[in-house]
Amino acid sequence: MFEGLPILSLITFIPLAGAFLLMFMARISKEDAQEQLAKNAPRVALVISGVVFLLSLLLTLDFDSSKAGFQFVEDTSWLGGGIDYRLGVDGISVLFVLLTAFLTPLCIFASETSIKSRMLEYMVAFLILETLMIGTFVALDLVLFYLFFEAVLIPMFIIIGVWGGKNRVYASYKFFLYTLLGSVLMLAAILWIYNFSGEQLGAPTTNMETLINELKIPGGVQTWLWLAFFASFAVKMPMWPVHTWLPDAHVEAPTAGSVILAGILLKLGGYGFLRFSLTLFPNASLELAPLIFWMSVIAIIYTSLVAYRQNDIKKLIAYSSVAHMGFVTMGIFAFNLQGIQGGIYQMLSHGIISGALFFCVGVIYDRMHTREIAFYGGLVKRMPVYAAFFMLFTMANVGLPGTSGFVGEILTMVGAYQVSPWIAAGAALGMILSAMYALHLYREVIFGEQTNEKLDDILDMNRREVIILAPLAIMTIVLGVYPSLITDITSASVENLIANFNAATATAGN
Amino acid sequence: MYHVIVFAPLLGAIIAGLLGTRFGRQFLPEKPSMAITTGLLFLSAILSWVAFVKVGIGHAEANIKVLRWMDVGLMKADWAFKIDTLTAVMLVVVNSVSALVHLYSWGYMSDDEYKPRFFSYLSLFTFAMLMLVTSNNFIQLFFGWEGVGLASYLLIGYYFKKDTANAASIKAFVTNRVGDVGLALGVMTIFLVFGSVNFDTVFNEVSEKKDLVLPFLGMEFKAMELIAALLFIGAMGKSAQFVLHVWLPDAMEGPTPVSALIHAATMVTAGVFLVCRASEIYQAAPITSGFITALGAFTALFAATVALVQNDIKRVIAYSTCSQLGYMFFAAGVGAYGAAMFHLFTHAFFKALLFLCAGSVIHALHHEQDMRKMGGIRKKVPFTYAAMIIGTLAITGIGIPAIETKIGFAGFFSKDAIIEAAYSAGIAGSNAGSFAFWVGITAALMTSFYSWRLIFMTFHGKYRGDHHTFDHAHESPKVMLVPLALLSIGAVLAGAVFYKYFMGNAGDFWHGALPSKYGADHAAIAPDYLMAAAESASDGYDKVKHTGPFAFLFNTFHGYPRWVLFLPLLVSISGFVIAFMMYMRGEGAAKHIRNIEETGGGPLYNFLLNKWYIDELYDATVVKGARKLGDIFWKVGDQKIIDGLGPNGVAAFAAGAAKRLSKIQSGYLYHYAFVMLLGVAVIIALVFRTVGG
Amino acid sequence: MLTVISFYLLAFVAVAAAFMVVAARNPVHSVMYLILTFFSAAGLFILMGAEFLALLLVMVYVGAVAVLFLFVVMMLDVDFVELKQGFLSYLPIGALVAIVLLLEMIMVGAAYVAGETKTVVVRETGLSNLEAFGRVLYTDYAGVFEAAGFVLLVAMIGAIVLTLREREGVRKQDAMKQMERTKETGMEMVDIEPGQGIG
Amino acid sequence: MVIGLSHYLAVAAILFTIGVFGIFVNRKNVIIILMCVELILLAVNINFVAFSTHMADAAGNNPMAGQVFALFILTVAAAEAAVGLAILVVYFRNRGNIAVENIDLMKG
Amino acid sequence: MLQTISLFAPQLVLAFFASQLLSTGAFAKKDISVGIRYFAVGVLVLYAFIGFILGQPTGEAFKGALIVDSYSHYMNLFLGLSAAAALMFSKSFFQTEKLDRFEFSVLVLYCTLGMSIMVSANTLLALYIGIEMQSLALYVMAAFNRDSLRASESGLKYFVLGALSSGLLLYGASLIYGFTGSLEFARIAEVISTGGATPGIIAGMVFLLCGLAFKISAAPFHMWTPDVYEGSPTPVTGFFAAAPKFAAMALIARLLVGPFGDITTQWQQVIIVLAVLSMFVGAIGALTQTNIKRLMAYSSIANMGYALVALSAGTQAGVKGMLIFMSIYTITVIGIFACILQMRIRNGMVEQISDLAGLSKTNRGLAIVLTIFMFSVMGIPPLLGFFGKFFAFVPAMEAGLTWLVVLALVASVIGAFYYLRLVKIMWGDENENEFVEAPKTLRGLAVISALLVFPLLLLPMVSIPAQSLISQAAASLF
Repeated sequence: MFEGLPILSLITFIPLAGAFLLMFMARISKEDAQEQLAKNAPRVALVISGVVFLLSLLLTLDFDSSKAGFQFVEDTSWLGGGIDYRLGVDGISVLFVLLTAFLTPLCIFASETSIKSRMLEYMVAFLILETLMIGTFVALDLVLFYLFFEAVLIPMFIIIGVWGGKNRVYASYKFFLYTLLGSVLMLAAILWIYNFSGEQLGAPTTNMETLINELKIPGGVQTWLWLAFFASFAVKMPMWPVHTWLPDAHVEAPTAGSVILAGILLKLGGYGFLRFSLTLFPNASLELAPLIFWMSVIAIIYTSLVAYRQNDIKKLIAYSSVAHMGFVTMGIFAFNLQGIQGGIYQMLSHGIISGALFFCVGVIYDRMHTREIAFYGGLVKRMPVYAAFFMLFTMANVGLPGTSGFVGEILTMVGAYQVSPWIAAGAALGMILSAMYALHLYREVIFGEQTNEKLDDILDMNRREVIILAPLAIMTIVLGVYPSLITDITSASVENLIANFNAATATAGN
Repeated sequence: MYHVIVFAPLLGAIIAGLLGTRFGRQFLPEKPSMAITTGLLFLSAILSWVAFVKVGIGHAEANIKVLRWMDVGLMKADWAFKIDTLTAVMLVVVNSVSALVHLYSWGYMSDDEYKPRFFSYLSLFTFAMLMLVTSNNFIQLFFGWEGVGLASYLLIGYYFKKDTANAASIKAFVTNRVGDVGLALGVMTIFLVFGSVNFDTVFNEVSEKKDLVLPFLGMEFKAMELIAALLFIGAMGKSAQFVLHVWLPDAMEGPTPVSALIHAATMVTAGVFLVCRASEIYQAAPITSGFITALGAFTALFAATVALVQNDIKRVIAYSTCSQLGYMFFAAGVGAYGAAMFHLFTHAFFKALLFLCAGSVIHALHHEQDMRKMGGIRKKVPFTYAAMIIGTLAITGIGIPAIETKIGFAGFFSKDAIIEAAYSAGIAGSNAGSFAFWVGITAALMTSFYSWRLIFMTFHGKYRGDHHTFDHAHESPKVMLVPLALLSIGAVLAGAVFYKYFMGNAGDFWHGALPSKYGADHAAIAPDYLMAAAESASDGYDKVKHTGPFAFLFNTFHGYPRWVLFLPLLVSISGFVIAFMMYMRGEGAAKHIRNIEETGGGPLYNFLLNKWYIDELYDATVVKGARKLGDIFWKVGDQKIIDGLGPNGVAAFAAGAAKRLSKIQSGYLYHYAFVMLLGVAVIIALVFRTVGG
Repeated sequence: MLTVISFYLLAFVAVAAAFMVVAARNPVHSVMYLILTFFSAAGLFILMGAEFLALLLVMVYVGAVAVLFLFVVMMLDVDFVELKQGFLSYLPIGALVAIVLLLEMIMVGAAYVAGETKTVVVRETGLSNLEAFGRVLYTDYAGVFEAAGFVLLVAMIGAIVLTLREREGVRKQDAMKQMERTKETGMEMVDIEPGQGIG
Repeated sequence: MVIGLSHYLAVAAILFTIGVFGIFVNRKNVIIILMCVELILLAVNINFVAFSTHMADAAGNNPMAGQVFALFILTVAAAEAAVGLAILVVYFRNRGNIAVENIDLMKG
Repeated sequence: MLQTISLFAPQLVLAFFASQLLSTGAFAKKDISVGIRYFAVGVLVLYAFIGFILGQPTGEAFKGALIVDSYSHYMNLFLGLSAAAALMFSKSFFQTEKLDRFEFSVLVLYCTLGMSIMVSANTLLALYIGIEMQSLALYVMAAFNRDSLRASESGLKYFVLGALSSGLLLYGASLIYGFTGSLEFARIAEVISTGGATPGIIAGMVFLLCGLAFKISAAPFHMWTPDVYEGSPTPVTGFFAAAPKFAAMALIARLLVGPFGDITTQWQQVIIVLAVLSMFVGAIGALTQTNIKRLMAYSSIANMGYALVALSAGTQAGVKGMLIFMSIYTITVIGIFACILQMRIRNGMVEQISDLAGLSKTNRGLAIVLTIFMFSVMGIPPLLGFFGKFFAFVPAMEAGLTWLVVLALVASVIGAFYYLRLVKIMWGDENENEFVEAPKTLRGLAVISALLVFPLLLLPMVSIPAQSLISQAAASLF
């Protein structure tokens, strides 16, 4: 469909171009037109991100899921010295592109009313963010990947720092520095690999395909490099015990920021594990998988228990995100089809579900400007529609079969079980705990007698909010009922990944 | 047809849920949504009976694929129906009871303001239950399993304003989840062992993998035992077996039709269904089966003891359910799957009947559930009274044993079949079997006692509550009475009519759905391994001939000593007598109530009243523990340790370093010069150290 | 022998005077000691056979730089500042670093001596020191010489920029103004009324 | 006993150290520091001259270069002194004294 | 003859026009500082490009005192342009502060002349003269606001410590001269490669490096930097931060790989010590700063550390990495100072970081531009600062200095904190000050360098020729 068209570049950079367009419009418009412009900015942004969504939908449809390799590859010389501009998608990344393109318009749409100041800048930040996120998923060059991966921090920092809540400064710093520290270690590893590729392959390169297929990194170094990459991805995921930035960031971020944070940014870590750790350092991955397992299980149980004790809605959901990401890492490092597919599935579904949950929080936050659980109660009477949506997503979060959350959880657990029953059992314990905290939240917020007088005039969801949540609800159920939509696309790539992994670990002889 | 059976309730749920509730601006008024759901359910129920006949008698099993579901490597699970007799039985039970409960709810919920929501939930539940029973693989079973959990959560918490209802609903869901985790792990183990989650594949390969040994949680297990045990944990959760039973009594917070549907007839029996469904595996897992027998028996006893002293009418019935489920499990545990299913079948009718009657009483008394405030209302609600008597007779198992013509109430046949199965298992050498047999007898005594106690406290004696309420007490409307009538018929006839089918006396009813090893008549026979043990044992039970006045009791009938056949009836009657003595004579119930109020009851009484303090125990350990642990992890782990040593600690350290550094940057020239020269001196020293000069 | 005595004498004076530059309380004395150091150093230069530089040192340093210092010291009228408390406590560590540095430098020199046996003196090439300078300064080092000129220019500009102040009300000579003066501008015919004076 | 290169180097080193020492122990006034700088430069000059006059007569060695360098150091030192004193004067005008201890307006 | 002249044409251009402008200014009747400034800018631009105009001649000038190669051409280009930029943004500041004097332009020209000698120096003597010419001009410029106590104090500090560092440098030069017998780089290299590294040479090298480390304000020779940055007039600080640093760094690179090319292992240690100290002192020291100029001082200390990391590899790639890093840093710093100079409220200049509060509301353009710079200097991709660091650290990695790279990266995370604070204050805090409209030149400069720092330079058509230019420059040293 897209012969000769740099479709990935288009998808990636259209939002950026849109951001520039907005800025340019702001620059040339007169003082009195600024307000009008700010009003229209979300609409412009919505159109742009909508176009991107359509394009990526077409991309996904046009994607040949029977092939394991990268498709729609673009390769242009860039910085020289083997560092080039390479884009491409395989079965794993194409879906993340789609997810990003899917969530962004919703976020933009949601922000139109919930953001009260500096609308234009907000939209610009969001569009830039979209470019960077998509770029991360389509980049096929290590440096290019790092570029996007890291650059995401900038708009996110600004989004949290400017439009965040009371404690936004602390949160944004913590978010930024935490993740930065993680990723600079990865940068060091990238530098090492770049250099090493020069030694081993004759010419240094950061072409991911070449590196994955040809580079053989010696065992001891693999471990170090793996740890360096791990530092970055673990923080992004976030895995216990480097998760503490997430609750703070979530609590302070504006609704759409939280959605993106939970929906996409956390996935960068998991994506990185799949893309790099397993392919570049298979032996180290195998060797250190137990570490990941235990960290995952601890994350699942620990953060679930912590979530149970939260009194801030967003914090609770944030902690639950950490727990759910534990399933992802656990699945990925099971190194089998079910585990990895499940990990991917869990990421995608969590993207939708947690995004939706944060939207849900946003709905009442916009009305009452508090996220205190104790403030609410008995909302179902005044907001039945809201209660229904919230119920659906809560249940999806709990991992009820029939929702997308279940598929990911069960697959990852099945995958992990084949490696270690202990781990699967620990994760299964998380299933119980997730029910505990999620239902606790639901009960406290939605059910019960409405005692707070301030809630007397709270309005049910308006049309805009329904429009935002409905697609998410539909996706939650569709993916829960027909997961092959996703697994068919990813299977070839994942099988290939596992085959390569097994080949690499088998030949290493240890 | 099966599509319709399964999806009609879903359709009803969606229509009522989306269009009928305020969620969708109420496009449909109340009545049409109720009518649609009920109508669809009746359609489903009728078709179920058709299917029952077709499959049970015509053996027209079917395997129908609906939609692809999970397909990841070997992990293939479709949305599909496996229709065999087992399923057909469940379809009948589920749909019939559900349809009647729908109908009943027209009356019971008449003054509720969210009726479409209620009906939607009911239908949703039915759908989930149907998915559970029709599943052809473990994953879909799990879907149904959790689906009914969700529906039950929604229904228990239906009165969302009531805090107790909310707490109960969460308790139900979470406790069920505990079981679900076991089930999930079991499914994973199955996948690990068999490389598949399809029933057919798995069950066909059981014999091959029988002796496989698996490491699990640091120990070695036989694969089949492990799978069986894990699956049973799931069953325990759903079927409220001891340890995981705590949710069931609390679940009575939900509206009474819900209790009838979910907590008596359908959902709670899912565990029994699972064990029967996986009977191939349980056959290969004797240790676990023994455990199931013992635990089932214990639950039967435990729940019965608690039921003895409860004052809430619904709670009594709830514990009774719990107890009856124990019966089913120990039947399944000794290998009498047919008997277990049979009891499940009959129990569905009379327990639903009892609940609906209780509902009728509650309805009549304006939502009064405390039996201490009832009494003597049999004249006000004669029809309900009659139905309840029928139910009680059914549950206590009244019938005439040891004759060829089948006469008796439903419970008589099924319960006796179970007790006999346990007996024969015990004879065959299973300790758990003999334990179950004696416990079963004891529990039967108690069952009879508390059932009649309920009747006497509710319908007889003097009214002890608010007289205003009593004056307004009235018989329920017809929509409620029709289900009562239909269920009463079931409670009377289900046993006698279907006995021969379920127990394998009329052709190959199960047709492979359950292990088909039945004796000539009456009750199941223990599994092969027990039989082998029994045959090798020297003193068979029928070798010694008894004489004397009661000799006839020790003669055999269809291979069982007659006393085994008579004992249940005997204890049942004894129970009635004791209850009558205590609650009908003289002041009866009123005296007891006063007595307890004055003395506070003895320690045993309180122990039982407080359900063996199991809830308190859980509260003190699990619930408080989780809270405490959560707090520790949060406040100490996250905030003090991770943040304190991590970001905040580093930030503080950096700030400290910065302060020190800025002190060095004093502004004085001589300090600056000094630092420079110090640098020179140090660097030279450093370089020369390595040069060696 | 004479060279040895002169060396030690000059070296001692140079070092002692240098020390006094630092130690003297009166800045004027410091300058004087500085001049003494320079003189002794010039003597050392002569001992080594670098007569031209010795002379230059005296002329440039003593004649120009030191005088400049003296001038500034006088101009600024610097007070005697008493040593403050912190000085003594600070001294040992300062001295320690200085001594370490000194040891390091001497170690380097010692290494040189160990490695080098033959030393020659330039004079033996037959050229006078001045001649030798003359041969290279404007040929080999012409470019650098030019650059040094610019350095001086920069210093001059700098000194002027920083210190020159054109104050109002100060009489000073303006050559251009003087030269541009004509009879017409320089002279004004005034008709003075008797007894009025020039008003 | 022959006075060799190392003697001169030692003198230079001592002068250098005194100069350095003078800079960081001097708390009196800035002008002393400037003088210390001159001492340092003098030490360097002695070094250069000593090296230049004691240089092995080998190919590639350039004995005159050291003296020429010293010459330029003299020149530049003069220029430096001029600029330094100019700055000092400016400072004095602003501050009213040149005590080293007082030059701490900016720190941290 | 023409060939020879073309070799030192850059220096010639500067010297000639500087003197011309000096005399023009001195004898002009009116204050013509504005005209002279523009003329000087023109001269600097001419100087920057003349090497390229003449077709990049290579060779030695002034009897081997100066060497002209691709490296010096590249450096001339950068020095000229950044000096021109600094001169441009001095205009509005000096005019509003009523300090405008033509001598400033002349001093900048001479200073640039000194720098051009530094980057072309081929003997220790030329090196010294170049450094002194540059330094003397800088001392004067630091104290240029002679009525300000701060300015004069900063000039004084700079001068005293600068003289001390000259002493160190000279002492090193004398040792090297004594132990190699020559001042010429080529000869020194020859002696070292044949005779090996004697303690004298090493000591000389260390002294020399210490003297030069002062010029790039590498720790522990950085002490002057914050005070001088704070006290000097802001445009002068901007000038300090850009061209002289780059020139000194280039000189160090030339020295290290030229004469000392054979004792890499020895100087590597020195450079590593300097690099590590600089990075951490810079990063940590900046944390508590409230004055934006002081902050930039610490930032420059840290950045010099990163540049030294590149150099520590001692390879051609290392020099290339240093050049890329310093080029990008120079662009960034010019932009940042153009922004700082725009911080002008009704009462005059402000320098406190807190004065930036709410800048994004009052002056969105400035805020965006400054934000871009901050993230760039933090080293966050896709901004150019990241690539500076990337190319600076690759060679160190190649040389097996993995731990150094990791330290550098950690330091850059610490450093990120205070840049973030700036961003936060601009975007997050409530505004207190109304900034007055900045002059066009400043805005233009800021925007141009922001655009450069923005990944504009990453486009293949820019990055590849630029890289080849830099590679060529780096290669010419070897």
